[in-house]
Amino acid sequence: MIRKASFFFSFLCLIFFSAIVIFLFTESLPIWKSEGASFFSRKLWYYRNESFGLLAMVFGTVWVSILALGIAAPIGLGTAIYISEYSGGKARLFLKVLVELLAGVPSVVYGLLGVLVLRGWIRQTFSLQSGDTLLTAGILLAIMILPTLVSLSEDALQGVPRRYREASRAMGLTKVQAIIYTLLPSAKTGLISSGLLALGRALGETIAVFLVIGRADNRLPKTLFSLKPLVEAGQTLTSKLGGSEVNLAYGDPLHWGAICGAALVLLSMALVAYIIGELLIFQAPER
Amino acid sequence: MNNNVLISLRNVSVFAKKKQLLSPVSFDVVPNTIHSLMGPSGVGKSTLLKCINRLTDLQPELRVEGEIWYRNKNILSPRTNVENIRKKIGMVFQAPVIFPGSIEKNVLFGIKRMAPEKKKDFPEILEMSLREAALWDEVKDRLKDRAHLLSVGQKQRLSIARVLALRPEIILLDEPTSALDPRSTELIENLFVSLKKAHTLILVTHDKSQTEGICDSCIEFTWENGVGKMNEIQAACGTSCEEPTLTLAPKLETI
Amino acid sequence: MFKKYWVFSLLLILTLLGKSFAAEKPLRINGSTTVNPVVTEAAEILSQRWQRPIYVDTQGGSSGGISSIGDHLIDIGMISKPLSEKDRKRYPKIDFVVTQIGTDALALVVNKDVVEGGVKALSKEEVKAIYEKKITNWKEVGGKDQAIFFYNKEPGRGTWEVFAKWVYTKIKLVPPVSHAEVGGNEEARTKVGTTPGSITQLSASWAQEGGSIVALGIKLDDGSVIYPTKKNIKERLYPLVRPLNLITNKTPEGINKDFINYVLSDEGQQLVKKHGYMSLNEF
Amino acid sequence: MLDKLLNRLLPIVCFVCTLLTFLLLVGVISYVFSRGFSALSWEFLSTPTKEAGSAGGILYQILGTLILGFGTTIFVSPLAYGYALIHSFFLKSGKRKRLMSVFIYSLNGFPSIIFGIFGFFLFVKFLGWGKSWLAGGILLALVSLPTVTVAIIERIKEIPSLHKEAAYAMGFNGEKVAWSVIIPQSLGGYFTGLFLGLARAIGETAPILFTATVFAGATLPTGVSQSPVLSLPYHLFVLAQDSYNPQALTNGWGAALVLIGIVFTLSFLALPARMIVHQKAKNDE
Repeated sequence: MIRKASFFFSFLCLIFFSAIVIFLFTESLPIWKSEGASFFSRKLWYYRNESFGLLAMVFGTVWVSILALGIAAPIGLGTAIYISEYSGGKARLFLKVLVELLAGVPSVVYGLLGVLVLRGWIRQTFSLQSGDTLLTAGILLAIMILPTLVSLSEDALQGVPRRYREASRAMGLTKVQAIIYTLLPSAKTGLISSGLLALGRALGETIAVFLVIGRADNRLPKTLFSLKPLVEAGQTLTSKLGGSEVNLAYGDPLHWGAICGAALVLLSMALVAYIIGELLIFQAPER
Repeated sequence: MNNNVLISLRNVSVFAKKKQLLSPVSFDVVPNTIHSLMGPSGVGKSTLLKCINRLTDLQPELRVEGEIWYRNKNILSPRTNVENIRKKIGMVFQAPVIFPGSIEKNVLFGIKRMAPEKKKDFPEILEMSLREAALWDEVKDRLKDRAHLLSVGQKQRLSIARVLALRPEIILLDEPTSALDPRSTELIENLFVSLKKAHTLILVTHDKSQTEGICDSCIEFTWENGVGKMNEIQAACGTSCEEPTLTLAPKLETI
Repeated sequence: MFKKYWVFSLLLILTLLGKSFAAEKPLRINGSTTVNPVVTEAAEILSQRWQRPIYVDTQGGSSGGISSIGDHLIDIGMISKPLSEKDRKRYPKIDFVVTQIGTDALALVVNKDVVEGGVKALSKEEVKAIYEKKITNWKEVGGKDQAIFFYNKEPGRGTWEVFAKWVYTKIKLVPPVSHAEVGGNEEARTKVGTTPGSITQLSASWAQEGGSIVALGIKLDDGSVIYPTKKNIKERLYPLVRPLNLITNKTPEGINKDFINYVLSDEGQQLVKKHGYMSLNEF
Repeated sequence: MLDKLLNRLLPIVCFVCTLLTFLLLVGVISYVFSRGFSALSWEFLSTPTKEAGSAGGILYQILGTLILGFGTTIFVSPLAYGYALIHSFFLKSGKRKRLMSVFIYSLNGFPSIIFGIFGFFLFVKFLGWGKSWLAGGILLALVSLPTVTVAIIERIKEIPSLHKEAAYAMGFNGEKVAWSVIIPQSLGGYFTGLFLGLARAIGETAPILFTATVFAGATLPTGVSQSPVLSLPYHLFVLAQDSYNPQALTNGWGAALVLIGIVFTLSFLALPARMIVHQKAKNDE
């Protein structure tokens, strides 16, 4: 009985999630048929003219996520090193639990803070006209993924057996040398993986980004490495999908197909980051 | 102090917070010998070993009292430069410790950081250390390979080679063969005997036959009221010990 | 094969679940955030009075209201624009019935520093040039040297459509532009209020409340300037006026009719006034 | 030379990072607290919203959030337990087990808005439920599924094989062993996972945005279809865009504080188990 029930329910899990992927794929067929690969390369998204191009949104998504990770990763690594190597016993436990608690703050709360606090701060600090920028979204996301990043990186450092530290100290290396030359290389896979998992979360975050990014369509820089778009409004895949166009699009096959296509692209991006991250954990070197 | 003594422990005792782990221990170690510490697990042998190169510093809950004299310096004094001491007193652990990277990188791991000025000698040091650790013939053609691919016995000898690369005077060995098969154990025991010519070895072991086979003197630890205690030095057959098994065995039996 | 059968039965179960446990028929309303405050308050009063649930939501703005009516998901839609032929064509099976409950003036609203810089009104041509980014600095329209930041109402908002029809006469003719977008009215107000040199399309009644944003006047062709004051709206001098509508499928009956009648009653019209819009007898 | 510099710098840098992290995060909490605390009162918690958030309390938002949590629990429990039992008990082949591991872990990588779009299509439009608390519960169950499942799997792994062997030795079959050994001994993992999963699910806005909640008017659901609820995250999301006076915003911060309170309470419930895990990680070295 319970065996059969268990099989039933785990099949249900598989069905639900494969249904999501199948749904996104079949519903987005119209856009693949009409646009094909140019869905990715077309610069203009303007549904009133039935022009659907993802380039600007993918650009925004990539920039925002890289910013978030670029800001959060060094701070998170430093914090993880401190918790793991410089704080002992009760202090470590306390910090660790605090971090996990803070990881649970809902994203809509960060969104609210972003709208009312961070936007103004960004505007003044960078003397911009408006605080709705990719940078704002990036910083907000960085704060949001920081607890996850710290917690996972600390796990990775903690996973390095003590004899590694002892062996390098026994050779006369200082604590810092042991951290840099032994601990970090030994925990490398775990650290990269925690970065990728955090990246996956950043790619998929919707609500907080939605509220501060400005949601300006079709913003692309003139040259690829121009930094100017960072301090301007933009659009990510998630902010498009959380917006009013979802309601508008339903019923118009092409528009709805474009929305589902954007969702499919977002899902693939997040899953790639996530699955590589998970595989790295599974294949951590034997110790 | 006797000129022939390299390291001298004077009333060394270990506490964890308030609780005493080890009653005061005193003994001398003569150069170019293998000195073994034996006794039941948990009695504090490994901790005592770690006291000698101050690795106990890594566990803040431990407190060490007493004196350990080495070349007219008290190792336990707070003024001692720990890094220099550790360079001179190497340590090998129970399970082999292999850092990520190639065999070559592993051997040069310590010397690269402790004596970077000797860079031009690195190839020579690499070969010498591996030869000394009896590993050279097995790995000389694949020095750039990942060290993780070696067998456990080879890994342990690689760990020893890494310590040897720093040219230590003393090598502390914390149950170095307990994770190995008999064949590798024999290989490494032979290695220790040959290392005796240039180094002094202090060995923690559970294996009585190992002590009898290769050691020059032995200290046994026992429990007394839940605290580790050192018995008297049981055997010191000295450097002239040609057939240690024969001379040591009866004395150990009397314990 | 096996899997397919499962998926099918699962869907069947879920459908039946929905059909057999449908809630007692509530009144469902969705649409424009401009109309929302009036309707939400009316709904609070009536759901107390009638002891039955009335759901109010603002998903997707006016277009959300129309499409939800089109998909039979709601009973009453709130829209802050006239219902267009295109809207009707999109849902040929639906018999849209429109009931006007009030009138609102749409204004171009700016951060107060723009007005302090000397810009008090804009002509249609200037607005068009700003929207198309041909004019990007306030000094080009008589203000101080300050960049213009345009917050565009997001797609589907009634406010945007009324604005687009006024400037371009047909929505088809609006060129694609890349402005930062805002959704609800409060979001528009907060963001314009905190962004110097910014401008957006917003219901004039929302502009009059706060101090940090100001509604601009409109320069007419003859050179005169008209501000969105109650008087100007009443005398039909201000051009950007739009109806606030409730829409239903077919002529409202039963509870739908009761609800709409309440909003049309004196009590309901007071709510329209309370939120700064023009009641029916005022306009 | 570089090493010498690093010796001095690294501890300081790490400490500064830690300080920054905790200042930022504690700052976030205390900011919400300072803005929202004045709104909190028994009346705020126990009366329905009036005038679209500007007056009254958030009773039905709280109840709606709890109802969504309830729906999540109902759906996630059998799914997660079934999956965990198959993965760690009934299945013997290593390859399929690995595949199942990769699958359940990668579910964590699903952006939550994807659930929202899928739910909008399946429940709202295709099945014609309209907005429904049940749809929200199912979608949030999918959000929390990996957390709960992994927690159960981890706990099953820790059950000593002796216990299983002893049960088999008494002549039990797999079913009976599952009932008598595996499930009772993994309940702790289930509850830990459930609390953590709920803490995550309840704070989500994106999945319920199009599928389960409305802004005003809903009370307690009386059925499945056409039965939306109010919820704290959506209330906040709308107020962040549409609150039309300062009092509504203060009430919004109050709602944010209540939401954080609920989430933290759930995390606290999972705390003892997490502490043990962390302590173990330290001892295992």
